[in-house]
Amino acid sequence: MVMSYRVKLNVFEGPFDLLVYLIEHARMSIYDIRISEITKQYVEYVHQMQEANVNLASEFLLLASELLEIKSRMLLPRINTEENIEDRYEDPRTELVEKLKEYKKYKAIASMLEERLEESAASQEKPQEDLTEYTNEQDEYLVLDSPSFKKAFEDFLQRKKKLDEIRAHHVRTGKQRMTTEIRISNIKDFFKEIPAGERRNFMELIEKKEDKYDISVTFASVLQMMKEKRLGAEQRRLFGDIELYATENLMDDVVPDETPEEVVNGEQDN
Amino acid sequence: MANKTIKSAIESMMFVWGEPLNIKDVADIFDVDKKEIYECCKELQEEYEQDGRGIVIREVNKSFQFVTRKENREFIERLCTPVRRRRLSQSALETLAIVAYKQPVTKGEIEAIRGIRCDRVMEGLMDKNLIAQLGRTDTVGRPILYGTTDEFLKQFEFESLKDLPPIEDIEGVIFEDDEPTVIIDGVAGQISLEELKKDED
Amino acid sequence: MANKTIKSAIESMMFVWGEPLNIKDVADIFDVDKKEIYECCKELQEEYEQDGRGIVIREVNKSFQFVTRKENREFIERLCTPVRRRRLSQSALETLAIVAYKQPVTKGEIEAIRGIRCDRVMEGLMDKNLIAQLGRTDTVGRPILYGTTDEFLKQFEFESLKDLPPIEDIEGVIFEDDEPTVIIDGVAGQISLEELKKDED
Repeated sequence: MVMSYRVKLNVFEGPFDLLVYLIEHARMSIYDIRISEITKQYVEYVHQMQEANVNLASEFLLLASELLEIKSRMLLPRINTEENIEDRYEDPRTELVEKLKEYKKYKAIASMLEERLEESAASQEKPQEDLTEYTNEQDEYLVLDSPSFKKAFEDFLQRKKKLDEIRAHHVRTGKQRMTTEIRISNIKDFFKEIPAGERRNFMELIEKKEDKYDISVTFASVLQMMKEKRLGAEQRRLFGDIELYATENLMDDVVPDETPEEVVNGEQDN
Repeated sequence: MANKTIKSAIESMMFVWGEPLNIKDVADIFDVDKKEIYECCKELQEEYEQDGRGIVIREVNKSFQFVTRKENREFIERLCTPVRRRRLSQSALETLAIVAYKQPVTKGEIEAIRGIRCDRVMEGLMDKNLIAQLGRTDTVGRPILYGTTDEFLKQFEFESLKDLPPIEDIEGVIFEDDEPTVIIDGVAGQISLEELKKDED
Repeated sequence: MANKTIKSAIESMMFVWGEPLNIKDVADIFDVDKKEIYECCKELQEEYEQDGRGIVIREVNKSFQFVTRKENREFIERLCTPVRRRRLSQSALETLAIVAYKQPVTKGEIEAIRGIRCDRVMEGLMDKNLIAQLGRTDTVGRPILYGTTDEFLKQFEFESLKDLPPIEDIEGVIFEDDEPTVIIDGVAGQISLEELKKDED
């Protein structure tokens, strides 16, 4: 007994499924459901399933209460007055009928799909071949286009403009330090190009001889590099020329560089 | 490049690929218009069909795939037991039917039609890659919209969504017998619970 | 059973089987002499060969198997080898843009504009052949001058450097602000060595 209900519940996919089954089984028209009869059957069925301790979805109970409500509305006397003529009277079943019609429609589509699935099983696919045999060294190509180029640059210009505005008002020291960093890099490049150990006059490092700022920044940069033991210097007499030479530590960067990750963002899409 | 060369290459590629082969990918390889590839595929399809070959070409949403001829099913089964797809449950089929015909559709809309919650069923269909999330509606709560996938088209042998049979055809069949006039009121089912229970056995 | 039916069935079976299909097994299924099956397979083999099909039939010790046509290997490889697409990072694009608009330009000038070291970015751009060394300036230290390459024009689909998109405000940022002395305008010359040394600590 209990078993039979268990089996049955699995078959009913929801309250509408059960209701449609009961209506069809009773050979009623969906357009003219004998509501009290069908409600009785539905409620009894749900009740017995509950007694059988079947874990019943709450939606089944919800529909039971809806059916009872429709039933009670059907029992209300219809008063045939001038104002309450037949075509103004709304059948309490109307909404339910619409829902059941819609549900039956998709149930029919479901069985059409089921047939198609059965039918399509007649043709067999074959599994994919082992593709590793055909996989070569990956081609790499850059995804480049003019709009993104322009956009990236415009974004940068915007940022730079804002930054410059801020800088124009304050943070002088930061600016100077940055310039020193760049100059250190230049000096490094300069010495990289000449034979190791060869000495050069300090003034050779100055790009604009008349610019005191340039001279002082270069001098500060040299001092910094000496402190880091990347350059050696010799001054043979007071106010004489300063001779500079690179040490083996020339390339040791204290300054943070941009990380390689920033340079290329590899991205894979097939 | 000669049409014949391309067609031969497409055959090789379809064979190796197994899954439906996208004409766009093929067009990229030959650097030709994908319309041209589509035509090659259609020609091939016709050739295999005409010759009654044991392999035929199936179209799935502008992708093409070799499959065996249906009529040879029996012979294949005598050779080996083909891998069977697991059948879909009734609730999965109902839910899939609603998604297919009403897409893009929200879970709420599906549940309203079926009269029951569909979370598990929907998850199952997504696991099987038969339905997928399409995005969200602009309405309040921005519920997720669902639609069917190319895998759905493939498994049910629809070339595209346009191939779904018109809903009126299906409706006509169900509701023909349901006209109120046909019913002799009062005579129909006086079914008892006992009878229902008997049916179960 | 008609020769054509058997051949079609063999095609289906070979397709599903994958491995070489033994003619003995096929003969058992149709309950015919295996010599007949062998002949069917040879006929099929001939047909696929004649038509230049992308799949051909290989005989392996009285067994038969579908394989792809050798000549199509290159196309299959292209299908199966995914292309790695790389995008330029924001810093690479910025640097490239500065080189493009300000060329010939030294690394120092670029660094002054970007306010950050560019060694690695420049190396990356040179590896990709988007920028190249043009020569050296005549100024002290003789820093290297950089410019864009023909590859740069090709990749961005510019016919010539005159095609570079006009960019608003470019003047202000790139062509006026690029001298370090200008950046701290007016203050520069007055700075004392003591102050500088303090800053370094």
